[in-house]
Amino acid sequence: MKEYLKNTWEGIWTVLVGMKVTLKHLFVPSVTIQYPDVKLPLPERARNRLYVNMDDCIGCDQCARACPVDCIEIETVKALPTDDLGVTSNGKKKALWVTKFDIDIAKCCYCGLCTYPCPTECIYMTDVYEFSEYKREDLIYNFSVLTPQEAEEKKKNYEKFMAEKAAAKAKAAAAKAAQAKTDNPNNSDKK
Amino acid sequence: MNLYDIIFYLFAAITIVSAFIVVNAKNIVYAAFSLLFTFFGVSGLYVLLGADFIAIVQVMVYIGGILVLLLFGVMLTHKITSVDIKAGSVQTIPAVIIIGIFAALLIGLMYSTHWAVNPAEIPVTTTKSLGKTLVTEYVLIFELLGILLLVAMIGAATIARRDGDK
Amino acid sequence: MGLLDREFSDGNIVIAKTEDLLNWARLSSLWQLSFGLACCAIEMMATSASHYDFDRFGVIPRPSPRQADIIIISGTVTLKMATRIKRLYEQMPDPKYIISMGSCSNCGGPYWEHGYHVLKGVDRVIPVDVYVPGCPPRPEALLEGLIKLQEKIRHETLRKKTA
Amino acid sequence: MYEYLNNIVGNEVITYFVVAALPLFLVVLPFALIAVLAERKVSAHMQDRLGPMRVGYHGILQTVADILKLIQKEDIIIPQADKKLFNLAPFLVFIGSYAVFAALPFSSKFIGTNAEVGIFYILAVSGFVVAGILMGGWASDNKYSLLGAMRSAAQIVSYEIPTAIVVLTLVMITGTLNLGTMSEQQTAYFWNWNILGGAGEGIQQILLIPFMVVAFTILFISTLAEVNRTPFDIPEAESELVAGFHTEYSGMKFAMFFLAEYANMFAVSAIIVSLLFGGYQSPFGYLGNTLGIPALIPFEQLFWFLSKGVFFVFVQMWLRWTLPRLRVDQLMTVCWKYLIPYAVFNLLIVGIITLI
Repeated sequence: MKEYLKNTWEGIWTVLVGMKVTLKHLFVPSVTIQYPDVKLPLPERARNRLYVNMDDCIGCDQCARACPVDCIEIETVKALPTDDLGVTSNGKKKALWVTKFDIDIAKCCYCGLCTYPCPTECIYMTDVYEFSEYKREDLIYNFSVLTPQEAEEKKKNYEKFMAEKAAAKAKAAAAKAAQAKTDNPNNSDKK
Repeated sequence: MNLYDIIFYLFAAITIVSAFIVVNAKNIVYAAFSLLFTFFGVSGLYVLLGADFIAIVQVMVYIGGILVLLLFGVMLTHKITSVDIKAGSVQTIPAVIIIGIFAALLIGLMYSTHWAVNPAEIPVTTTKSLGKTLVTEYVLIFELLGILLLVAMIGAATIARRDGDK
Repeated sequence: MGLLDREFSDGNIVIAKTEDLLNWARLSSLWQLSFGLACCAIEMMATSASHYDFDRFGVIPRPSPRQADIIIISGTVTLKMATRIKRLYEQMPDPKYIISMGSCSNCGGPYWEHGYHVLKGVDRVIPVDVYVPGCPPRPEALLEGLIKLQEKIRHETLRKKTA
Repeated sequence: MYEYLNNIVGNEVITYFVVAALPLFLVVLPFALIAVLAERKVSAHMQDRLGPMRVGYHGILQTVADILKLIQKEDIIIPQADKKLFNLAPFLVFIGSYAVFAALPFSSKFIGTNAEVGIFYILAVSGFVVAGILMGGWASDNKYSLLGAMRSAAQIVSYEIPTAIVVLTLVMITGTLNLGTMSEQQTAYFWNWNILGGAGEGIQQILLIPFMVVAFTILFISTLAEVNRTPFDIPEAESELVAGFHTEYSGMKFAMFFLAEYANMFAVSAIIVSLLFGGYQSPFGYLGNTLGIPALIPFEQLFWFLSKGVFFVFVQMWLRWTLPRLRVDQLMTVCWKYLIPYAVFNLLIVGIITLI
């Protein structure tokens, strides 16, 4: 009986205590950040959307190899000796045309592993987090500064250059062979 | 035809139609739910007869209590809705004859009786007089009924009790 | 899509205003199916909680798909769950919308290459309206996705498209 | 009330319909619109949030948007459902909760029906809500709906008992079942309210006060359970039963259930107010009497009735956002082992006091 009455009293009392807490909170100013109007400043090293500064990119492919989910795709074409690609901001000479530098941001898991190996620190995580899209294809970001035609042209140029070089080599080799042939009888005689 | 007549016929129609469904519905849940409308119609008729307290008791006890328990029973019974609840052999001809005789008797009685016609009066409250009658004139019956219900309740509780709790 | 199927052949001012009103009602009362899958669901809960407060946009969780307008696919969609998601989506009454939240539901995320058990993007089973990237997205990113969805609804029309 | 309107309209039948529709359009619908928003705002601020903010100033149009959206939603009736009962159920529930408004004394001039059995009638018609819930739950052909409906019906039927006993206590003191008369007895000034012993004089009144407080507590808890509000919302327990008996309802039919729930909230608050808190009576006397404008009094009464009712609705919301949900066995324990014994003892003691 005593326990019964105690239970009753505790039931009512604890409810009243709870109600006191909620009533207090009714008059506490709310902590809500009204997002589109007010934005919380991000911490200094927040990792969000990837960005590649193509001016500095030397196309070394290290970021793509570091990526655990393989969301970076890089294709490069060697520059011709005649092409001047300039230098990066930390003084490295660029030697590759970056014909394709795609990051599928939908796959990216924001680990930041790609940013460490970059020799020129051209790939880094920005503090932009508002980039939702209606179409998934729009989440594949093309960073390459070359247009597809230019890329094609560079590729062709390089192939041509290589072909020329190969031809020159072949010619040189043929010439060498021919010369060797002319020289050969004397040598063979010695043997 | 004034408003009261319209309401009377409305309630009468609800009662009869739903009662017909109660008897004839193949689906037992339909029958149970039509019973709701039957009770409702009957309580409406009670109101028109000036018996407001009885009408409310009708709604409260039958709809709020008995019908809900009935529905509980129906719904908790496994696959009761698919059971064919009509009896196998229906003796139509004897039934029609008996009903015919009974109906003829009733109609004959209705026409031969001299109905006392009183002018319609505004229903006065019945609660107070009902209460007074119950605790003065019919107090013995009232108490006996109370004891009967108590006995029934104790009996039910005894049957439902688990023996292991002793 | 229920009402939206009945397109009018040409618009007039009445239809234009009516559909503005209807679109406004739809976009400001998006009831969300309380449904979470993985780590993104934690961020989704944070979005519903005090700091970000989904309720400001009229988004309240409904337990039953019959009363929900929007389903936020928040997390890794395993092949086993995909069938359930499809069923839940089909149980929702039209007009209904989908936000795909996080890398996993956008395209399989970290599992896109070697995840034998993961659906490579929830858009393979249900039509997604807005993709919110992130792993997981910040609550603000989800809110931005919702605002994008609201913009999309605002431009829906009863009229036949004249493109 | 009838006379005024009968003079204006000039036809008895139409007058009845107008009178019947008045509470719906004057009280139920606006109340539901405001209450849904208030619920969201109260819950938000209790959780240090803001609640709806982006539709109109501080989200005042949120419910309007909700309703407009619900109208646009597809009305799904699953093929296995029992279509007739499925369609009928929301209306039955709504009728049950709307019929209650007929007997509520909004002011001395505005009572739907001044029947002698007022409070009894209210208890009776809530039976329709139970029947409607059972109907909806069964017709949905969904196990969660059925279980929710069962729980709901069991809960409402159980909690009707303590409610009825407390109402009986009050009836014993006031000697009437009529809510209008009951309110009239608790004349102006709050010390005449039943919670403070009623309008009489003497030692009896002071003795009654603690028992009236007990009566109020029991009545509040059991009416809360009757309208399936948290902490007694196990019929729609999200984590166990999806959405309870209205799991399969979408669009406007769901809105009907929603509307009925909020109408019910106000109805039970109004019952508490008229039984214990002076009904439509003002706590401090009437401005109309002071200024000498008797025509002002009914409006003042309406104001007091509505504001008292809304206060108790607020308390219901407050409780909702404070307490977690009870388990089914706890729910039944609260009813059968605590509320009913207390209510019966209360009834006995109040009876003895009134006899002294």
